[in-house]
Amino acid sequence: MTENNTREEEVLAKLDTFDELPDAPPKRRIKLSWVGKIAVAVVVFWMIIIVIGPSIAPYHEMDMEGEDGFLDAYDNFYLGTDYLGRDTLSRIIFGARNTIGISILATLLAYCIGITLGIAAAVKGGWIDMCISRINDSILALPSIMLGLIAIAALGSSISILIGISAIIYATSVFRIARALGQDIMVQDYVEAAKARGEGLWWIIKSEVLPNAAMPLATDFGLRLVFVVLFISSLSFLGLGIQPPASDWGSMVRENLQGLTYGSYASIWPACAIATFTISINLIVDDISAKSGGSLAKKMV
Amino acid sequence: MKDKFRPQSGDITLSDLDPSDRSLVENAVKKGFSRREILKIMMATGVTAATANSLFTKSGEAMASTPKKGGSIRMASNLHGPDDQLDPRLFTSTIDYTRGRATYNSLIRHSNELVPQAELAETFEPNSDASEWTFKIRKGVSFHDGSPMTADDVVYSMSRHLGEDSTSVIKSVMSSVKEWKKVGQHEVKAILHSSNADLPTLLGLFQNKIIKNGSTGEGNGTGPFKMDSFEPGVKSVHTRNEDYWAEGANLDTIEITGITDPVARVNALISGDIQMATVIDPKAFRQVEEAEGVTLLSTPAALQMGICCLKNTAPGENADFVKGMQYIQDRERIVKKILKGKGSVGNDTPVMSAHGPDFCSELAQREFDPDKAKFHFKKAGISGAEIFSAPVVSGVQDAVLLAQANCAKIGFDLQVKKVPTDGYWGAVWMNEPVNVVTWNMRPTANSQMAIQFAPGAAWNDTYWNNDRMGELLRLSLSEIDPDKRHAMYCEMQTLIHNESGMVIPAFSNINDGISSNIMGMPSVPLGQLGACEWPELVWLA
Amino acid sequence: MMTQMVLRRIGIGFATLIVVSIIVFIGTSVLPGDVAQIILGQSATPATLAQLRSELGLDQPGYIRYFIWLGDMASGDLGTSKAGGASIVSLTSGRLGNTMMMAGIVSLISIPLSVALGLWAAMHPGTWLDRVITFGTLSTISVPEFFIATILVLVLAVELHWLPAIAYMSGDETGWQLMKALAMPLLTLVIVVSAQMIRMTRAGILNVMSSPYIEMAILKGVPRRRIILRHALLNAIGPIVNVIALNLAYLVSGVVIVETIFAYPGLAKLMIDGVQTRDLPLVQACAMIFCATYVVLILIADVASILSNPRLRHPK
Amino acid sequence: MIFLRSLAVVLLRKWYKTMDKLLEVKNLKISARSDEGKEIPIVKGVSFDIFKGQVVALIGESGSGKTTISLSSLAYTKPGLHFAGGEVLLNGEDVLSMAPLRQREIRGSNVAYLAQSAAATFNPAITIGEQVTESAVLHGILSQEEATKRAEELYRALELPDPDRIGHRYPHQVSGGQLQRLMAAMALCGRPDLMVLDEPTTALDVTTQIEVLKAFKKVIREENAAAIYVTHDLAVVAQIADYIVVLYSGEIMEQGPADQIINSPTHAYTRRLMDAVRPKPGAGQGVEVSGEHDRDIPAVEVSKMTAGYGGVVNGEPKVTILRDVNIKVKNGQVMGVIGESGCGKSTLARVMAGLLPQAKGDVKLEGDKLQGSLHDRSLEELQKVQFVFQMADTALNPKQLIGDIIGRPLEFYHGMKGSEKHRKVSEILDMVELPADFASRYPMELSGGQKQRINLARSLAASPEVMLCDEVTSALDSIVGANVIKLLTSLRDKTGVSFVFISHDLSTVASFADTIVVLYAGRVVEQGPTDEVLTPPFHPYTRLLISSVPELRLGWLEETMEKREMAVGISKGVEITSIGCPFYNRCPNAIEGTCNVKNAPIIELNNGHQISCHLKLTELNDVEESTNAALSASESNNVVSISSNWDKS
Repeated sequence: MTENNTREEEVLAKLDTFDELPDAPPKRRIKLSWVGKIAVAVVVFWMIIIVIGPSIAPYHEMDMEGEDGFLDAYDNFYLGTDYLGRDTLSRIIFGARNTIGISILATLLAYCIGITLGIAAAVKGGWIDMCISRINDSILALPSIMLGLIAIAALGSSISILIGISAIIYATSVFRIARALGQDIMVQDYVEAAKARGEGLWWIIKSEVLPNAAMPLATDFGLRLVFVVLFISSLSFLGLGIQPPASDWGSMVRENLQGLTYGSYASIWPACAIATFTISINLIVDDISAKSGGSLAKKMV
Repeated sequence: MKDKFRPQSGDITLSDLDPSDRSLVENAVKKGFSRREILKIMMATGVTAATANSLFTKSGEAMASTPKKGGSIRMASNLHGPDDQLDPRLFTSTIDYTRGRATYNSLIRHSNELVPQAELAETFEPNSDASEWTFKIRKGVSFHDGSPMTADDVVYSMSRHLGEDSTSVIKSVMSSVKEWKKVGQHEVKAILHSSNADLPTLLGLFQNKIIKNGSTGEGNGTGPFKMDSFEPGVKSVHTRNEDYWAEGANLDTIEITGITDPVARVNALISGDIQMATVIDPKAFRQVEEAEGVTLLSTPAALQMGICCLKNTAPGENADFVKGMQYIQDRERIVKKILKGKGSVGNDTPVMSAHGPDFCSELAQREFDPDKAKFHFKKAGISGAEIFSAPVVSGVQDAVLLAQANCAKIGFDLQVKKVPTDGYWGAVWMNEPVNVVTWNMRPTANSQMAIQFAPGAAWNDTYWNNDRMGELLRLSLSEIDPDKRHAMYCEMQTLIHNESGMVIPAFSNINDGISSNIMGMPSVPLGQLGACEWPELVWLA
Repeated sequence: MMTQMVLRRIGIGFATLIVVSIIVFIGTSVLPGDVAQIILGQSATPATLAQLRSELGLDQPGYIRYFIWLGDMASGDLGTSKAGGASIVSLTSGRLGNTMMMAGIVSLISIPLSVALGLWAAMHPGTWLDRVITFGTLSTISVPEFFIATILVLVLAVELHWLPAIAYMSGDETGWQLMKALAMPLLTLVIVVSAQMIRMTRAGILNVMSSPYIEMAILKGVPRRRIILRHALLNAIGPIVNVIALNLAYLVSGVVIVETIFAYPGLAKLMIDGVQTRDLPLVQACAMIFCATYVVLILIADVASILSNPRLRHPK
Repeated sequence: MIFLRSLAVVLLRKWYKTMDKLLEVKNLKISARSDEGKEIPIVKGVSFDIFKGQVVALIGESGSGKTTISLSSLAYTKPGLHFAGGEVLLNGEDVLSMAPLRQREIRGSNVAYLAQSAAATFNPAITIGEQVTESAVLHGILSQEEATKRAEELYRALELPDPDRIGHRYPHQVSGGQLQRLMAAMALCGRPDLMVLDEPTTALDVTTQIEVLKAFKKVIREENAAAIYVTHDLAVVAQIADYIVVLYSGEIMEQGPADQIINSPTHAYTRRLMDAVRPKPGAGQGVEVSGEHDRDIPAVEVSKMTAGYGGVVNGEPKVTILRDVNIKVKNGQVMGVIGESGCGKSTLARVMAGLLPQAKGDVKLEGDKLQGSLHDRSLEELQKVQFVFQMADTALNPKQLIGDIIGRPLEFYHGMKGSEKHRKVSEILDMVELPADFASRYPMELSGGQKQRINLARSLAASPEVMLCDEVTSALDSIVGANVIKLLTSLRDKTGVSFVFISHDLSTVASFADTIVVLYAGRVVEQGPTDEVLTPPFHPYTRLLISSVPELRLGWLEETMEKREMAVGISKGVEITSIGCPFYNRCPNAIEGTCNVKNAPIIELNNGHQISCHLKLTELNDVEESTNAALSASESNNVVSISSNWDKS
């Protein structure tokens, strides 16, 4: 009975200090499965390579020091040589810079364009929305390789062009997402509240819309990045990719394919490089957007 | 490949030879060449004298393995598209040439040794100063639609290359002809502006096909094959022309298609989906050589791997820059590593051994010498340059990369701008200060040099205008005395070697892949697959 | 209300088509060199160029050519190829047939396959087979398609000689032969496309799976199968159909690389050739076909998701 | 008659008690696992029994674990939770330890679940009929035909409109109240032994709630099913439960028979709950105003105002929500606006706030005219009128710190910066009785009540003249809500801010407002000082509202149901009319030919009390007779109800 009373008092005390139990659990940090952790490790690894690559590469990407083309690993050609007798390892290391670096830049640019227009369309609506959306649709409707081909044939294939064209192509999908997000954030009560307060449009976008759009966009970033990597590889396949002697993984796969038939791994290694990077990114994204439905689905009988 | 002869010098059978040499011999024997000629030819392709001798004794076999009729072949070219043509005067690619060769005939055709031979013309005679040529036209030749071929058709066809409003690809090449005149029902006359001893060889050009009067070709020719179907950019099917004027083709049908992707082309060849593939990439040589049932045909040719430094602008106008570019070329490595041996070192002139006696072998070979290169670049006061490159000939891209790597070593910054082939000839070649170029081999050293280096010529792609050069080109045409003639040619090649803006580190062989049971392949070095002469000649073993 | 929405979509479609034609036209007309230049290639001379240009009507200013083209287009005349001189209808019709056949067969195989696998994976989340499917598809979408294609060729054609290395059709194939001739590109595309669709199906379902009515179904003792196939799928149809539509569009217009590798005479390759030969009418025609396909497919998808949504089907 | 039945029921129940237990919950423990993988107990050893035909109420506030416990009877936990101990015996068999397949069998057949929000728990893509019958058919209890037949019977029993066709409709095509009842049908279709009702009426308007309650009670009795009734509202519990379990944070505070808990609660927490239930609204509840803030010009005045959505064509918007509204808010006073969902309460507030420009009429702030749209209002005007949103969790930007949320108006209106701003923020937090360190938290880390306080604090920070509070308590548990009201009262006294307090809960309004405006279908049907409005004469609708508010005593529901007027009033929903009295179709005293064609005149009564009705004052004064007299008239025109949900769209 006595401890019952004390319990009672506790409860009442609690009620008086309005320390109620939170409805939602406190903000949970992104938690990665072990797979996710490995994936992160891989991505980090490549990022490091990008930074310190050139200083650790045994050769320069353009050096043709190998005895011959398509050689298996020997003394300090740890992954053998490519069809011109260049060191595969060095080229992969240098290639990281071009392939990933360019893709990241392109994706970032795509996001700047996509988000700006997307939010603008969502916030302004009306004919502005209409115009932007139509143009967006038509770019979507055209096969991206085709766009790439035309753009590069017209403007030549410099790294900046590559970045530009991939950015434009992938901005379209970013635009769609950003627009959708923007539209349903704009009708949130807290935005209404800001409007009622008399806040300017810019302030609303900057401190109400963007912060709330950030996370979903971030997860999408990974996927876009992968697409850009693959897109640039495809361009390389058509011989429109990054300019020699700069090595990029896509064209490395491409130019050494023939080696496969007589057991040269010169095209396997860069392919692995692409795969490890893109798969890791995808795994991380999957992990972060941990399928909310999954937990409920597990309860099915 | 040659090595395999050395051990057993004594008796090798014809089959031991690789098809290119084999067909060489076979054709030679068929044409009843003298022993000396055949030996000469074979030496040219690098066969040792001993082998050649012992071979010749066996040439009886060559006669023995007579062609047999029947069978069909599917041939895949490297380029095709909606712009595939049936109009000879607009032919630009191997696939057009091949269709042309199967469907039409010309007045003159080339032998493997580049000797002009009569085809629709029975005979051809120049007048005294070779300013007029008379052609007797073969009788009893009829088009696929049955109508007989007469002088009118010839005059019509040949005149399509002349005149202001002609869109002929070879308009300027044929410009030395003033007009074509019908002399009789089966005789025509070509009246030239100036004398030209080489006219017959010009008539062997792929575009000089005889088509029906008033037509634009449309696949109705006098050739060994009739055209069944033609889809631009897809394929064409041809069946043997049974009432052909000559002994005619051996194959029943040929399908001509294109596979643009080099890897795919080789894979298709190896897996037997196609029997002939043009332009094998050096990367794939080993694959083709090692594969069962397919053979790599490699014909030495003056397929130049050229770098044009325009003389009318910087940096090309500076002679030392050009010298630098010439010395930085690691010619040996290009031939060994990039062309995998299927090519020959170039000496910065478009003429090479395949051109026969007119090649100036005594001209000292320019070697790879970074220090000299460095010296010249320094002297020129140029620290870097930009070179535009497209895959116009196999290995050229890589050669440029090699040069770039070597330049980097001597602190010269050579920027490579890789551009797609489409639009290259219009936008880059002859426009950008430094660019790559190639030319199909021309039958004569003169014509070879004339295209590029005749002062003011339409395609003088280094804008190097040298009057002496022009003079020599003219004189050499009518010079009869071998020694004088050779001297002239040497002077021209030396001029180009030293003064033009041309860098020619190497010549690529013409490399094609065929399945091993194809016999009687021609080896005319003027184009892929024996300059597309094969349809009428080959048979299946 | 529904018809309204559909009509609106159609209108949007047309707008898109116009914008596309303009984009393509501008895009192609800024390309260096023109069709004449390409035809004559290395052997061009100013004289011959000028001559050919006027023959091909390239000497008129761009916008005039555009409107001429637009007019012809409206009257159903696609014009003739500048490069080959063949009529574009004849050029494209065959290619279109091929492309459609390929896309058709691929989707016949891959759509049921991927929807089934996607559902299965969603039905048993976390099981090892689910993991296998997830990782498998993930890996597939993570490597360049030309690599997949080449590996397949090397193994199945060059090494094992089971299948032809290129999709060469003499035109008289039937049924089985045809399938064999096309086996390689089919296989490649099925793999590439299915991976995408499986992932999306699974994601789409799992997305719905978090909603309260699914929990309710569980609490009603509804078996897993029915939950997925009736309760979840009905609500996930919209997104799934959309993904399918996008993939079909890709099969029609985006398969350049596969067509190149297998030398398959499809429309996408034709368009690339068109660009490379600066054959404007051809490029325009292809672009229009692609864009139209895209628009139609998306339209179908939209209608499908409208139909699948009772709120729109039965407005109050 | 009904008396007899309920009597019989009581007897029956006594008899059942002797029967064996249906459900036994023994020392049930449920916990969650945190990211770090450590166990967080949610339910800490709970035991209680349920007998056949008995309704057991689990009562407690959010976080008390009541829903979690109720779900255990279906052997189910929300994702992230798991059973940590104890057992749940259904007919003597432990459901927790059953094989999954067996668990699936009992779900829907032995135990059925009714979720809080039917709107969310009905599958939008499947017809109601299929969903209602699904479980019964799947478990092989009934064939599809039988099930459909039974469903229709249930629809009738639950007094749903056109029972034989409603099954073919889709969830979005019927109103919230109807869905809630359809849920019951869904649960009952398979004749379960036990029903779990999770807050089934919380989301509903009073008039709807009472009808749903009535329906539930009826069917539960008829089916003599047992039920677990989960709620936080004692008044509701009192009407429906036989046995009550009081929970707080996963522990049982007190349990016992309904009458004992209601009439003689022993545990302090229970008493606290009871206090939170406000007495029946009536005279003398309005708080006396301290005159200090009085000024003659009203803080806000709305005159002849018409508003709605869609393009405005000569003063008539496409969809008219409010029609010809005239109201005054005196300085430092609280005006309560009461009405059912869809009556236009929120719209009224939005118009005043400038979020929705009115189509006609004026809004005056302290005598001077306010522009319709935000953009045309001056910063000062904006600052003086503050809008407090209904849903705190959607009204607070989840990505902003509390400090920034409250700080923003300070710098925006008053240009405060740095330490000054910081000080002010903690001042305001103190004002809303929250510790200063909350400034560094995110909304997510707060409870509903706390969020609502922040929501208020943000508006306070603007130091406004008028605060428009839209349903600020309706989302909160009773105790928390009561506390918020306390807070508001004190704020009003401290700051002298005038309030427009919008709510669908009459008793809340009554306890807080100085004047009350009764809105119905976008029109003011009655307004005046609280005491006046809450004492006769009533507008018929006001009367309906007042009598719908549940009372905290057993048997209230039955009594109320006997008042025939309810029978008429409740079974129908709001209908917007442009002419005539909007309440016409639900009014027991409606005069056909008058009420439905002429706009009702405004009857002026003493000190500003107005009623807009066609009836004579006398009629309005004495209730019952007139009702019965007019009944025949009203029954002749049963219009099928149309729920109105613009404020959702």
